[in-house]
Amino acid sequence: MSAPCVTAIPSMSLFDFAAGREGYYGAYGGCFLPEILTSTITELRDCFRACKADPAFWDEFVEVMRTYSGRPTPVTFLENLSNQLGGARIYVKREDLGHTGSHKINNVMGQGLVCKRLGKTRVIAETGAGQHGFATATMAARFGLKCKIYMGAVDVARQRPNVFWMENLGAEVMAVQDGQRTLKDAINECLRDWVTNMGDTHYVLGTACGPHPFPEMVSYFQSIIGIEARGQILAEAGKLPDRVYACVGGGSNAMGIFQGFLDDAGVELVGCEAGGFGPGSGGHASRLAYQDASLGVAQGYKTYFLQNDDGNMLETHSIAAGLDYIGVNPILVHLWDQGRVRFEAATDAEVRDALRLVMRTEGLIPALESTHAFVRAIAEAPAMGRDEVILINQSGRGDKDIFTVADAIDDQAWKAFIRAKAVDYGA
Amino acid sequence: MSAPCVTAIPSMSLFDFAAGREGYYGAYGGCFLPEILTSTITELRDCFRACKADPAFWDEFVEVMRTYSGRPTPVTFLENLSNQLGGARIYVKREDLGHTGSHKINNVMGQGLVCKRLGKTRVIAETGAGQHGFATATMAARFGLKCKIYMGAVDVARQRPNVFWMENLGAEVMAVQDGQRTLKDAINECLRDWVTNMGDTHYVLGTACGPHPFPEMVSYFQSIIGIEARGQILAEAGKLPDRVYACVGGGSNAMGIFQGFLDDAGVELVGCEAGGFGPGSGGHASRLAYQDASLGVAQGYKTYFLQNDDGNMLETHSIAAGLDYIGVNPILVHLWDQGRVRFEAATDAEVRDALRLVMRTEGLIPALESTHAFVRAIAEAPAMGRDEVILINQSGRGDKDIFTVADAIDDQAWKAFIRAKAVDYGA
Amino acid sequence: MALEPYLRARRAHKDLLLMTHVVCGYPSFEDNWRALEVMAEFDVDLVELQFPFSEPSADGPLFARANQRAIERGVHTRDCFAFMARAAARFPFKLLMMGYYNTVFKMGEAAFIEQLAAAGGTGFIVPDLPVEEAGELHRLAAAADLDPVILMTPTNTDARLARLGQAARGFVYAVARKGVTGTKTAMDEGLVGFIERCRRATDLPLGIGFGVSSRDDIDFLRGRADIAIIGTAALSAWEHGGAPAMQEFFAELLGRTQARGA
Amino acid sequence: MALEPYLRARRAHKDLLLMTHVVCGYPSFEDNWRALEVMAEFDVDLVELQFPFSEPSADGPLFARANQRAIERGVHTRDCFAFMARAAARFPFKLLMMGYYNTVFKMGEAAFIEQLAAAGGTGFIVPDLPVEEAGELHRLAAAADLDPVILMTPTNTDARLARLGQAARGFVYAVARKGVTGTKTAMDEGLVGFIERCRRATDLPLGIGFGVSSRDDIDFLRGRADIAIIGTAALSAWEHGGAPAMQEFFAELLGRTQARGA
Ligand SMILES: Cc1ncc(COP(=O)(O)O)c(C=O)c1O
Ligand SMILES: Cc1ncc(COP(=O)(O)O)c(C=O)c1O
Repeated sequence: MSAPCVTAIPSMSLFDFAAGREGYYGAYGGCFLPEILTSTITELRDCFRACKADPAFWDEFVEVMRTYSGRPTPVTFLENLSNQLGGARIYVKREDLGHTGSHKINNVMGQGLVCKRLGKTRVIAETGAGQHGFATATMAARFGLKCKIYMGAVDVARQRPNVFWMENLGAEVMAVQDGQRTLKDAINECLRDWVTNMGDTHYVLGTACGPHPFPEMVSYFQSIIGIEARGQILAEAGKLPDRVYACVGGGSNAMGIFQGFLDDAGVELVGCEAGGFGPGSGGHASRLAYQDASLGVAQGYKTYFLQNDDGNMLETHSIAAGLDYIGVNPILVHLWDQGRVRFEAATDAEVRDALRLVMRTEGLIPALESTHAFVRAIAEAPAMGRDEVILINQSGRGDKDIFTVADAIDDQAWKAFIRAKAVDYGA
Repeated sequence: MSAPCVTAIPSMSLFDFAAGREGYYGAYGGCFLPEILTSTITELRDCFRACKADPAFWDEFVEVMRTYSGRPTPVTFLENLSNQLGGARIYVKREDLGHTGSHKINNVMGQGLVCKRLGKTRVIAETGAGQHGFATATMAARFGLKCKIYMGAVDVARQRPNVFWMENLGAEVMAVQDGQRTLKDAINECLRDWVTNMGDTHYVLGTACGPHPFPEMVSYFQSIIGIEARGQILAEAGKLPDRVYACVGGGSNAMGIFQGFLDDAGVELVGCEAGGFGPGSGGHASRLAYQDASLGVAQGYKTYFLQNDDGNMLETHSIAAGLDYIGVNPILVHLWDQGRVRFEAATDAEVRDALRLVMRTEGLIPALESTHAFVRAIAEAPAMGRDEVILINQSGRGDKDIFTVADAIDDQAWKAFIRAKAVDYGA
Repeated sequence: MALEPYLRARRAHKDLLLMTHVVCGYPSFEDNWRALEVMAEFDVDLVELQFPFSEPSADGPLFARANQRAIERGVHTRDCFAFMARAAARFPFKLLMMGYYNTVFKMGEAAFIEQLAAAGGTGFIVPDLPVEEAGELHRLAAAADLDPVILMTPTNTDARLARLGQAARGFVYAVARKGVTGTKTAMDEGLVGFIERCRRATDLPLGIGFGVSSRDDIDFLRGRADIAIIGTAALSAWEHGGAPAMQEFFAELLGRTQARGA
Repeated sequence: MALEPYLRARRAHKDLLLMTHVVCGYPSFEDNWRALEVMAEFDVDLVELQFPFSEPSADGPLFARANQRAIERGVHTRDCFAFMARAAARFPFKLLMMGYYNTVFKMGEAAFIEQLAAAGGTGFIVPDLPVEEAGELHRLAAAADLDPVILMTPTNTDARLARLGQAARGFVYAVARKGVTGTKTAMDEGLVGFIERCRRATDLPLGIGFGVSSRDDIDFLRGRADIAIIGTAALSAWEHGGAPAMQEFFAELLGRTQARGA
């Protein structure tokens, strides 16, 4: 039995905006950009509207994802882990198996198609973990676009393998030295590039954040995850999941899988944020699960930000470079307000333990980002019944995290290997 | 349109052995093992026979591959590359998208199922590039088996990332210090382990080499590639391919894809070996395309080996750790004898160039092994007609090769990064 | 006096007004004060006091780093208002708050307007607040006699410029080119055309900013615009050599080499 | 004299024969020669001369490395035959070629038999050549009066042992345990049972190898087997201290401590 074909996306009343409230989800979202970008963002919004209204566009997108990226990705039953925990039956949606190794490819290929409709020849993107940059560089190579990736200098250092491949794919990678030198600063640099080069350049924002229409557009492309997953879990588990877990950095993979189940009232949706060192300013990147964030407007949209009383952003921290972001998808905040999505945090230490468990029990290596979702599922599964079903979104694979994981578990053989390599390299 | 379901394997007259010639393909193959393994290999042969005769077994295998590894893998049309070369239309079978990143997972999950039927609780495997060891460690974690991986010390050094993940998946990795300290020596160590522990241990041989029934069994599991690919290329290209290219280390991915087209007389099958520094003893691993190999019997089977006049094996070399092997699948030698498979070699330098081209033109990062197949396809495509179709088997992804590729292209930023990391690590 | 009449009055006996820029607390409030003294010396008409923000995505590298350093040095919004109040009491030019919307949003629009008025500011420039989102803030500003300065840009359609013109008060800040602050702008026919489009969209005085940095630029703008807006170039001079370098810069810019000895 | 009658003749006045092992050219042919002298001194009955092979997968680490070093030192098949010829002419014990099938295959089975006979060998042990594949080689050997020594192992079924027994000539090499050469074997009831199974499958003299290394082992085998096969333990002694260490080893093994001073 082969996985179901994706042929249509569900009607999503979230995106039926009231007059004058386009791009708003409850009190969140909007579009706060310098005036110079008004025509560019309008052009993008109109183009995306047209794409969305055109059924052939979605079909083209699905076809690209099928032939280039191997969609549909499967849903895997974790029998060993389920038995070991003794509670709910745990299933995993395998975005790690997509081309370039994460769900980021869905968004990027979709925006690539939009970019072609816009007639633009150059793309820029911010990246944190490097997955989005890697995916964008890949898309640009495939679609014949020029490509420049902005990446915080801190992230360049901790995600070097991704930088290496981006460059080899023909992208220029710019290490951003301003601010905290992480994801948010890379976004600022992208906005700076965009206001200069909007004539030929599309900004491929990597997560469901930023000014309208990005939260909607990124969610739209990522919804392919949830649409597939709903059919698959029905087929594999024989019922809808009781809970769906996804990690939340900007919120794109979570929006992606949640959209498959938004209209199923019985399905609890759980967003898992970066708990880092635990609650308290500067030691995590949890906007909703902890109490350290407040409403603000930055980087083009209104949402909860980790900021101080002056509205200046706090330091963030996570073991996972891709979760280490100050803001969060406004749609998720709205759904959280409404009690539709529950938010939890997973600490670095919990992530380390869960990663080890999942590797040894099931032969999966989730990305550190995705492992946050595993942490919460593993914590909650034992108290659930054997007849209950959990679905985890494994947003990416952990290969890219080798340096971080080796550091985290203090792997001596790895360190010795790196020291020896350094000697080869003239250290 | 979704990729076709796999429900049956074609009848393969290759495996209808004449009486007294079981395990032979023409003059090649057989089973040359120490007497102590006779009962073990007989038990394995009988168990595999029973599996092969049981249609439910293949279905179970396909189901495992679907839900755990994301099969079917897609076929991707390389429009940019085809246009740039101006000849045949080039398609790629995407084994890089399987779980753990190469076709090795097909064989390993299949042998895992056989191992369970045998009632054994421990697996051992040799590995060169580390892909097979990585896949075996993954399978062992998933199937709850103890696992020990033998890997030549030279390969441990050049494929450290894979070693790291194998260990984290719970496998013990043993660096083999004997011989040339590469793949062949790891095979010897596996045989040594096996003759000691055959009671509870299955030897998961990683390629379609070694004593009967391994060449047949590995080919059987890998045939899923060719079966899928035949249906897919018919659907995508509207015709059978004119030529199919696959790299040949031991020969498993080549056998895998070739089996889909063996009965299609019009499809030319091209095996691409490691040309290394070019012809001449010790500088390559090309058994058939160059003239440096001769018939011999070692590591349990009869085939062409890179050996000297005394029957001692030569040094081999390839930029790709997974191609760097002295022997070659006996079935392919037989098909080469019969003129059914053409053999070519790709040099290290050609591989570097082709990798760069494919990355930049299509956003694909083939493993260095797989890139050998791209080299030959790229060389031959321009002289073919626009109406002709090429199918390349991309047996794996290149992420694992980051150190090798960085070395090969002398990437200064990567080297600086490694030097800085080494300082962090107390160098 | 409100901004527009003030500017018109100055413009009556000066062919090109001057607006300059200070990032509050960078390098320090003492440096800012000394810079304002220099600006007063050169008869500057209007100064933007930038309230530092951690995500200054509309600023170029020089201002971005200035924002960041100021925050690192512990500059808070209340310090900026206090500085504005001291400056308003001491200097003849008018002062505008310049900053990002989150600074306003976080303190609350009403509180912002109240404190800005109390500090003696005459208006504000918030480049990331589009007019669609500015309704309430503009109402509160009008009630407090504060002017929201609106930016017009070369990428805007005429219809959009008209819309911006309707919302603008005090003067219009015309952005001379695409991009962020701090790079060179070509003073050419394109700019002339853009100025004409802006004039058709508003009767307010017109300031030209982004990349105005040399005496040639000033000469080009004279007769075409009402206000030359000098940002990065002045800060760059200050970073290069403090008050003397800034004096030299303004003297050169305005063709008053004698001012140096003054 | 062919192997079987030779062994039976020796066995008539010796309760346990001894077969030992040398890896040709390791550490050197000179060392090999000196080792053979020591073996002769201790009245060894039979010596396996191992022809080095690059993939010695049935050998344990010590022999594997010895094979490898010999090849690295440039030892060729022809050198091994030449050494065998010299040894056959000089020493009283019989010599067997021991090696992997590829050595035989590569030179051709007929050439191999011819050269082995010419070098004065009496037979060969090729552990990776199963009886199913050995038909032609065994025929050629029989014609040349050379004996193929067959291995029996504890994992073989009785039916398989019977089949092996039919092919065996000279004597049968019974492998005392699973595993490769060089690790300790438990001399216990299991081994006794295995020896009995071998006896039922063949009337040939029975040698026991793999892990025979101590005087206790020898004592255990006396009366149960015909030949004790000493491999790794002797090489290990040589590596430890050359000829004197090997002498000490054999003296200890055979309970002839007096031999030392000889
Ligand atoms: C594998 C993976 N998962 C999750 C994320 C977080 O992003 P989002 O919340 O948009 O899914 C990232 C970001 O880089 C990622 O690489
Ligand atoms: C990606 C990849 N391709 C090809 C090979 C070569 O093996 P085979 O010829 O058995 O397919 C390897 C071996 O490790 C590999 O990792």
